[in-house]
Amino acid sequence: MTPDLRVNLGRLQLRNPVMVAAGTFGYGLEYRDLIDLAQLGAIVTKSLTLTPRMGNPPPRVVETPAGMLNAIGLQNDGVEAFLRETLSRLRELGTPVIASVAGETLEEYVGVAVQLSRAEGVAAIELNLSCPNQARGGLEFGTDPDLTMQAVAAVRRATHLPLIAKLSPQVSDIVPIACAAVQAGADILCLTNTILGVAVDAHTRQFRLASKSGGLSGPAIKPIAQYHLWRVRQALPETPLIGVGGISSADDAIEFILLGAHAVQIGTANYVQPTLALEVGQGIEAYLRANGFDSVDAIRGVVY
Amino acid sequence: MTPDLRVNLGRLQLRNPVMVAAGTFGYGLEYRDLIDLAQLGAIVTKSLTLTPRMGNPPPRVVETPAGMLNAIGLQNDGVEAFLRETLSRLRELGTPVIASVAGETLEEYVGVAVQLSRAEGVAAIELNLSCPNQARGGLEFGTDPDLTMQAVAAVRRATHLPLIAKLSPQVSDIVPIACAAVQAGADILCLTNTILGVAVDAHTRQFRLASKSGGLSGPAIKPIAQYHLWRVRQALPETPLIGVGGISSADDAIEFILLGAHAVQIGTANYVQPTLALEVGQGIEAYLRANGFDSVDAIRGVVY
Amino acid sequence: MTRYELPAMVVEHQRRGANLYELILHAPPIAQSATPGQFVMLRPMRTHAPLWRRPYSILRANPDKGVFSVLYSVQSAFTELLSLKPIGSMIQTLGPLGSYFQPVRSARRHILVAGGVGAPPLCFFAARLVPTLQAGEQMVILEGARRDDLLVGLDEFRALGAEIRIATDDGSRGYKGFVTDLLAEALNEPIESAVYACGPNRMLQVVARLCAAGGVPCQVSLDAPMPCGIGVCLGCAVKVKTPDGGIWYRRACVEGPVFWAEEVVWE
Amino acid sequence: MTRYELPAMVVEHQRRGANLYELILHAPPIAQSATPGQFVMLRPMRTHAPLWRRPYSILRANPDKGVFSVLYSVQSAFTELLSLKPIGSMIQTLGPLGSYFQPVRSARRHILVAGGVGAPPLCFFAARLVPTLQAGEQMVILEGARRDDLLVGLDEFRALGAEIRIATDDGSRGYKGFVTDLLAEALNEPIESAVYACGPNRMLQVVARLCAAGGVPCQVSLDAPMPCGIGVCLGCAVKVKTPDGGIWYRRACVEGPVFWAEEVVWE
Ligand SMILES: Cc1cc2nc3c(=O)[nH]c(=O)nc-3n(C[C@H](O)[C@H](O)[C@H](O)COP(=O)(O)OP(=O)(O)OC[C@H]3O[C@@H](n4cnc5c(N)ncnc54)[C@H](O)[C@@H]3O)c2cc1C
Ligand SMILES: Cc1cc2nc3c(=O)[nH]c(=O)nc-3n(C[C@H](O)[C@H](O)[C@H](O)COP(=O)(O)OP(=O)(O)OC[C@H]3O[C@@H](n4cnc5c(N)ncnc54)[C@H](O)[C@@H]3O)c2cc1C
Ligand SMILES: Cc1cc2nc3c(=O)[nH]c(=O)nc-3n(C[C@H](O)[C@H](O)[C@H](O)COP(=O)(O)O)c2cc1C
Ligand SMILES: Cc1cc2nc3c(=O)[nH]c(=O)nc-3n(C[C@H](O)[C@H](O)[C@H](O)COP(=O)(O)O)c2cc1C
Ligand code: FES
Ligand code: FES
Repeated sequence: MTPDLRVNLGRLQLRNPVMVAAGTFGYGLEYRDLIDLAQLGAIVTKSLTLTPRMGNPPPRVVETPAGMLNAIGLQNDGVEAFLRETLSRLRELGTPVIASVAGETLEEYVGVAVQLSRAEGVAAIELNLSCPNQARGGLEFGTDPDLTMQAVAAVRRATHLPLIAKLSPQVSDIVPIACAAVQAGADILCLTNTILGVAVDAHTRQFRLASKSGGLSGPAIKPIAQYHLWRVRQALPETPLIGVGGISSADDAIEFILLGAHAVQIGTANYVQPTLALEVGQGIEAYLRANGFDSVDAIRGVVY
Repeated sequence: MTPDLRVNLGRLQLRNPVMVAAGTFGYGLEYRDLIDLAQLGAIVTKSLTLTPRMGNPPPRVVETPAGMLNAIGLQNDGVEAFLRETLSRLRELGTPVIASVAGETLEEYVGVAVQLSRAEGVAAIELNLSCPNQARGGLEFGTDPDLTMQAVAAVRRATHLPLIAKLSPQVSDIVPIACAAVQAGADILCLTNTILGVAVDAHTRQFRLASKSGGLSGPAIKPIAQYHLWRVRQALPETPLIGVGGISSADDAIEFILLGAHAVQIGTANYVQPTLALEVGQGIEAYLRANGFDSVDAIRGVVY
Repeated sequence: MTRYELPAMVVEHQRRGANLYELILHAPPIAQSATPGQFVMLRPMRTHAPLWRRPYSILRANPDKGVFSVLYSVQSAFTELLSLKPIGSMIQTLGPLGSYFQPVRSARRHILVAGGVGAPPLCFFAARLVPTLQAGEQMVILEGARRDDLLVGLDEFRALGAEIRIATDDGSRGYKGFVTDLLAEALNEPIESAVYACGPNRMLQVVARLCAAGGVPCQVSLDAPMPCGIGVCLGCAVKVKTPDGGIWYRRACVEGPVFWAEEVVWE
Repeated sequence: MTRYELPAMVVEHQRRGANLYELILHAPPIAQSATPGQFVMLRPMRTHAPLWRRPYSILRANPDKGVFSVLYSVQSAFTELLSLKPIGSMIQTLGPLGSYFQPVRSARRHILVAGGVGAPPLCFFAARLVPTLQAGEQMVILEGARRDDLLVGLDEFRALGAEIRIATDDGSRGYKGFVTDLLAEALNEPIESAVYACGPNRMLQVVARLCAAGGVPCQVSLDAPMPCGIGVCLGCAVKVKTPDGGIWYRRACVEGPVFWAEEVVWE
């Protein structure tokens, strides 16, 4: 018997639980020659802003122990160019496209979301709440329950699409933030984004990133992302969750599912192994089969 | 010219900036046959509680990518046994002994601090603010400015010794917490302690720690600890800082100093290389010499 | 008890079976002071991941040549790295560490129970025990593994002329079933015995129960995660009964890895 | 442009100098399509730290035998691991990647400027360029390093019969000073030149300035951190002037590593 890999995250239904994370897979098309994109559960685009953004000066990335810091600065061609040039080609793949939305003001979030909602072929919107809020001195939306509530509510009013709120791990207690997002109308929570960090070069006596600080991702943060996911799962047992942070093997993904994730996203590890997302899907299937489970649902949340 | 390795953290003066971190060096004596303890800048004891604590059930530790989770549960023989059996032997080394204080209530913190202050040979008290506060449902003292203020103020009234507040990295913004600690009378800040995480065994479908969650330490967290230290340094340029988190080489330690640390502590890496703390001291000296600096002070905070 | 932290040179590195390697290290102070049941902490390279050193039981030691060896199976990143170390390269080594097996001199029969990769310390113990056996004193090896090709140390035991009884989960060699079944049978034989065991903790728990039921003195070498190996991290805690009837944690790396089975609180 | 992701077998792995190794890999599709200046991303083992694969320029490629090689110096954990890979083992490989050196056919003299470990792509370029040189067309190699024993690829250049001018920082071989001094001198000679350079970015910046001053066409291969190597992470950004006179970031792994020097905004 072939285990059932399909997962339902409310209105968002996927053929398997393995997606690629925002900002780590380009617009998706870049990988076309290396893997069969049609086998992915979903593709999350890099975060889109209202107008094109040039991004930060280099160096933008630095390797750290079992991780990396990035300060790409949301370089992207803007939502209009995405809709005009990329979306239709992505749509041909038949793989659900989740559009990640970034903004520094509520208006920007809403502006991007409105345009995406009018287009054909966007399966869901993922709200990147790790963006600095201009009006609040750069405080990340996702580190404050009120800001989270405002951002999610504003986008909720602007779109009929399934709405994913992607939370920041940079918090003492993620539960109030998660509750605020759900109360404001998020259908799904995605946890988590990167954690702020710096790296210094002892020899040149300079920061290793031109922007000084950046977001930490990769295997190093897996225990932290899993901790937050587990806690949200306890507090909000009904909300579909997407786990992301440090996944680099099928076992890593299975751990997130055991802790309560409906689906997972692979980020940094795509760089190291472009075919990983497919292998993770196959690995989950093999795991279910070997352990006599008939579906992903059967193992979700059994570790609590 | 031999560079001057001495550092002054207000009233706490050390012959060099390299200490060993609380809970990672036993009571210090355990390493006696492997390294010359007299060459350390200071020894921080494992955290002491008012009464003996048995600690958590095993498994208490698990390796994670470039890090580890621990849930030792503050196993220790209590402050009285420490004063009776260990302190005098430690004192003979001539190395400053910093006593780490843990507690789940204000009274416990104060109780331990009072006993330590009466003893001969304690160079400073380090307040472990990552302890769960019983009265506030287990919220860590160090994740809330008010609780931090209360704990530091209470211990401040109870001791004349230099007081180090060891902060938690489990926060969105560490600056208000750091300010609260200093306002309440901390002489020195130590950043940071471990970050909460979990690890799951996909094959047994269980948490890898008996206590489920634990504290993440090791190279994986270095970018995070350095980020917090850097931010506190900007906000509180006058306060002596101790950097800790993921140091496993002289370069790592130098990075913390460049970001503004007066001294550093080595934790997890002691396990892997018991002689590391001495090598880091030698490495700092070699670095100063090679780059023409005459003291540790000369490079402190030059990256900002 | 003296411990040494030193770089040891790889003098031999041989494949000893499917996925199984013997590593011979030159480290005279360790080779000279090692006692069966003790272990070393190895660090093949300065890597951040794997982060910890890992403990390996000493398989044999030759004090004259100043060498000792360990037997390991390649399982994951750490042992993969270890297997790449060429002859002549150095491995940072700390040891000998921990407690050791103590021959029970009152016993007429010494039963060594080995499960899978638990065999090495018992090989070393057997090698040191055999020359000291008195007339009428015997040694028996009970060894179990999942499959035939996962049996470890048989050559070593055989070289001592020991009696060996084998169990495999799939019956591919010897008795089909658990090695603890062989132990139950052996303990039924009317001869005063002592048991020394190393293997998965689940196996040791059964060994302990059988010995307790039969009033047979029993020592077990326990597996525990070991970040430091020298008693400072308290990560390797084992729950034990204290002499005063209480319960406390002991360190598998200092008070262990070899414990009297009756001390251990199995859960 | 086709890229291949495959496990490549180590067919040869030789020490080529102090700390310097040549690794020959069997990967026919890569060997057949590689162009000088292009690189591969290598992953010797599945480790979490080092996390990223690393880029290595192709030193030479033999399409008939289906092999290509890279030359690397052991610097830190990654290259240490790489150096342990035995003949017969596999290395996960992605390539060929990036842009390549384009011979400037109008030039009478091709000046290849190599700094330290920047030499390999220029060796490959030289090897492909020499057979295509017309009468009256020359090639000169300018190579610099800190010390004599850090000069890379001299054997390769010599085997082509190329003219080689050497600079070392400490004067242990050739001119004492920077390779860019040699370039300044060469550009003073009255012959229409084109420059192709690879080395530390600081050196390339000087090369670019000298060429701009002399109106000499110049291609540089830039160094940048490369998490992915295939254009998705935007980590390897290089600031460039766009055709419409604006400023934007280009990816060193796709639009580079070889750029026209005049395009690059040096800062
Ligand atoms: C005192 C002592 C003596 C030892 N002596 C020896 C010896 O002589 N020879 C020897 O080979 N080993 C010995 N070990 C074990 C050894 O220390 C390592 O744990 C072993 O070599 C595995 O190393 P690894 O890093 O390659 O694999 P690890 O990464 O540690 O993992 C080993 C395997 O088990 C899996 N795994 C890890 N944790 C769990 C878990 N909780 N549940 C299920 N699966 C898990 C992993 O996925 C992997 O496949 C000893 C251990 C102790 C405590
Ligand atoms: C397109 C391209 C082609 C390349 N081709 C080659 C090649 O053919 N041969 C080759 O050997 N290398 C090549 N490299 C470099 C290579 O990718 C690795 O960076 C190099 O091998 C070092 O690897 P490592 O991981 O061992 O050292 P790393 O850990 O990456 O560090 C290298 C050394 O530099 C130090 N270091 C790291 N960052 C800094 C910094 N910011 N400032 C000062 N010091 C620093 C480290 O401490 C270490 O000593 C190429 C790079 C690029 C982008
Ligand atoms: C280079 C890079 C760029 C990223 N860009 C985005 C982004 O645009 N929007 C977003 O929501 N997350 C972004 N992320 C975060 C990832 O989607 C993911 O949440 C995070 O990296 C943790 O997962 P990982 O450890 O698997 O990489 C980025 C991460 C990296 C490494
Ligand atoms: C096993 C273990 C036990 C620890 N016990 C204590 C403790 O008792 N008190 C305390 O303040 N910090 C304790 N810590 C935290 C360390 O002192 C240090 O702050 C942290 O591990 C980060 O540094 P590192 O990455 O160098 O280990 C412990 C850490 C570990 C790994
Ligand atoms: S392994 Fe650290 S105390 Fe035993
Ligand atoms: S290395 Fe990722 S885009 Fe170039």
